[in-house]
Amino acid sequence: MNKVVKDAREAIKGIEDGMTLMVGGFGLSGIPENCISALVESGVKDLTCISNNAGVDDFGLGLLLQKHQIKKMISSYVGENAEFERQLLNGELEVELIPQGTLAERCRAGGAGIPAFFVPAGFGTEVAEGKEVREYNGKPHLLETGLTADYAIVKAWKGDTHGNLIYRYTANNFNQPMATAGKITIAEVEELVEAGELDPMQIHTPGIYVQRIFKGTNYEKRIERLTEK
Amino acid sequence: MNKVVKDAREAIKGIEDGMTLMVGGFGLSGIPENCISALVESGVKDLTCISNNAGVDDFGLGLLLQKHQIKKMISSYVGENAEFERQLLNGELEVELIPQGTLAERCRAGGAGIPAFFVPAGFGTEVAEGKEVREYNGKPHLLETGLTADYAIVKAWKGDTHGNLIYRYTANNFNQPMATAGKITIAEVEELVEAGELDPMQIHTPGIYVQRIFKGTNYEKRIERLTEK
Amino acid sequence: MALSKEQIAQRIAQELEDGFYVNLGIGIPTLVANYVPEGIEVILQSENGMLGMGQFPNKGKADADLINAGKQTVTILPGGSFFDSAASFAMIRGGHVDLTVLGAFEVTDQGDIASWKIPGKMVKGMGGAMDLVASAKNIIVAMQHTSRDGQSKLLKECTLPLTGVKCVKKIVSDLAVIEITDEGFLLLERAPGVSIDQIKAATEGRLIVRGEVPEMVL
Amino acid sequence: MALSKEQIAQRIAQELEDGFYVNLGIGIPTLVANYVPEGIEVILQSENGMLGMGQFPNKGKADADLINAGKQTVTILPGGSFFDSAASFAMIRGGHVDLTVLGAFEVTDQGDIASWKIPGKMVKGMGGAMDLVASAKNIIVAMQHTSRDGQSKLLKECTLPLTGVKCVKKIVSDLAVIEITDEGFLLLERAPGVSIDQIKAATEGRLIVRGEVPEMVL
Repeated sequence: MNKVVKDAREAIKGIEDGMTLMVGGFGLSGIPENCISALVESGVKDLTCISNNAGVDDFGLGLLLQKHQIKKMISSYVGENAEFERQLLNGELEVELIPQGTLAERCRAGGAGIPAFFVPAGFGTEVAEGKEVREYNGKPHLLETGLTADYAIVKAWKGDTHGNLIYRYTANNFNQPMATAGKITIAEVEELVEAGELDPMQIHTPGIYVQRIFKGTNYEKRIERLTEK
Repeated sequence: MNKVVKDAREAIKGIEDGMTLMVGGFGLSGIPENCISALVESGVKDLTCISNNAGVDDFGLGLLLQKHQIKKMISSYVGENAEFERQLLNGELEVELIPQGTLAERCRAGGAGIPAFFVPAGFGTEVAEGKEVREYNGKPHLLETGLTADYAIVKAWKGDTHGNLIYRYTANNFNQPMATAGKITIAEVEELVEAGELDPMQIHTPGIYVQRIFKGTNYEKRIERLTEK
Repeated sequence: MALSKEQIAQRIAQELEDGFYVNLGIGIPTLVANYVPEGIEVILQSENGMLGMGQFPNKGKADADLINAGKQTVTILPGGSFFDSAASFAMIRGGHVDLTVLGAFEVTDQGDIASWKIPGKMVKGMGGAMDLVASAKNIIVAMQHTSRDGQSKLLKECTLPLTGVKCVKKIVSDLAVIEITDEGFLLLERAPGVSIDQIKAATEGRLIVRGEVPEMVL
Repeated sequence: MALSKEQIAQRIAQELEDGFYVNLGIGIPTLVANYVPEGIEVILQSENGMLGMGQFPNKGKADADLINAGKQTVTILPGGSFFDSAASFAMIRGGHVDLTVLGAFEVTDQGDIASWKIPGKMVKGMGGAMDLVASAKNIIVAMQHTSRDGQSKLLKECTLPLTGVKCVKKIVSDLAVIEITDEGFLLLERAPGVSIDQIKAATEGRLIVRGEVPEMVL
């Protein structure tokens, strides 16, 4: 039951052109830095990336955008970088925008075997176009579907050899729901320990969801908006 | 933001005849012993109880059954006690049986503002009667609805004055999803600490879901099936 | 005189009640946290996964793993908790947050809101705004009453793409406090020194003026 | 000779593969844990909220807060984890458990299963059985081939209320190992000393016998 791989390069083996990836993180917080670098290096292209955001010009998924490796982004908030905007306006990049809570729940649902569910978000807006509407509790709801991905790539704080994961502070964000929804889930962690060293009551992502795990290196953990008192 | 009440008697104030209660626990593990005793003492009746199980003759919800305080059970597995069986066969008690995973998800959905969702469990069985069927991924699914309750009553291991909860081992079970689905949620805990003493990364139920909390006393924690090596 | 952004935030802060769980949007809403009335405790929810959001960190103490929904570095208060994005929006969608304060480009007299997209401009996305407006029990919009060129932003119908329909309960603008009722914008308070006529002129949607309309007390 | 319950469990244990996450039902399936082949590591899921379920506790070490789905006191192994019931069935429903072993009253040659209710007898409920059979990728049923009075339990149609339809992949009974195929029950192995005719006589559903059918090796 040892799921440890050597490094990011080994972890991303099998990711091919045209695949759909879920990539954890919110802004630049909790993003799988090592795997993103390895994907850039691998040159894999035509990726569909399900990720709440799209990074900045020179960090996060922005690095994959720079190399034109992404065909489509499925996100709730994008465009913190100029290259993204340029590709979008030129028609080089597709974008599907989804309300953030619906996106998170669609990932959770995909992992939980729930193919569809009703939510109120987006009713009456362009998000509702083409979607089934049904009223519950006097309020119209949209039918949304569960999402899965060929690979889910997440970043955790601590992990063990069984693939159990613990996230730190708000770096949890989309990592936890996405970890459940990959056909193969890759986790990179700051600290990798033997099975049994993590408290079984404090696991955020049970190892059953994780197929490959490795200790990442050289985390930059860039701050997008430094605010201090 | 202090949600602490004195004891179970104070905690259950407002629970009236005919109300619907969610009661946490699996078997006799993780059941809110203090609140159940207070409910017995209060004499409140015609209750609908959403609870995975119905206790045993002289413990857990069995104590409320003995006093004929329960009108209807919504559960996945019941009848570990003779009184339950007697009342059911005499038509004194209604029972609605729901697959365990569907029951747990219906509680979670109720708390999460998801009024309905599709699951495969129960298709082709009597559970499917009257339910909408839709095929996803080549498999028929049933449309199930979210559940809420007038009061949810849960038992946790540790809690703080803000209502944050941590469960112990498998005593988590239905307590966590049910805690989210009560219009009012009451938590009884073995250990009650000041806000700030629990690690914010290890909270199972954030305080936003809990309206009343108290330190329980005299926990019996009865074992239903003692098995040893 | 029209309110400053800080004064809009200050007025909104008067709507807070002890024990409220509150989600504050980016911009003016964020400032509300600076004016929580004495004796009242509110808990801030940040939709990226935190309850009990505190102030910005002290110099040198910022942590990349501890940010708010605006991606600013923040702190957590005692009694707070962290959770994932699905759990966070479960909280929001389930109606557990007592009050949501957010900005808007336009609001209608039925409570529709447009706040995320200006056609022709770069579309950045709705983030969590659609989830918040569709699910919050109580939504207050912090906004300017008119655009820079004097066009009303309190309308009969939105001209911009909608974020949500029939959801806004109250508006605090630089000119007025307004409640959204079945009959339209009900004028509750005027900004100090601002006349009813000024507010009427700045409001395109149905404005209801009943009796004396007091000035805000800040 | 027909297999004992222990031998049925022993034969099922041969189906385990290294790294499998497995859910074992109450009764014979629970015994499978005692026969995990050397060199193979499997992780047991208990649907009340645990991965990495271990053996029964040592004498005096039982804990009321640590039980399995059969409400027996158990232990947890290193690398295990605890979670709530919704999370547990998310795991099951999402297809993350590799193998489910459970008991049954009846199974049909299309893979339908009846296992939870006998009309006229007290109905205790389906527990997690319907969720498990509807979602597991791979389901093995551990059962007696016939009832005490000799009636076949491997049928064309179930006579008892169903737990799930077209879901069982394999049966290990006291007489045989059988795979459910589009054409019916495919006989894979015989219990030691049990003849094909005996199995035929005990099977009401369509039984397919292809060439030599080996005896089980236990």
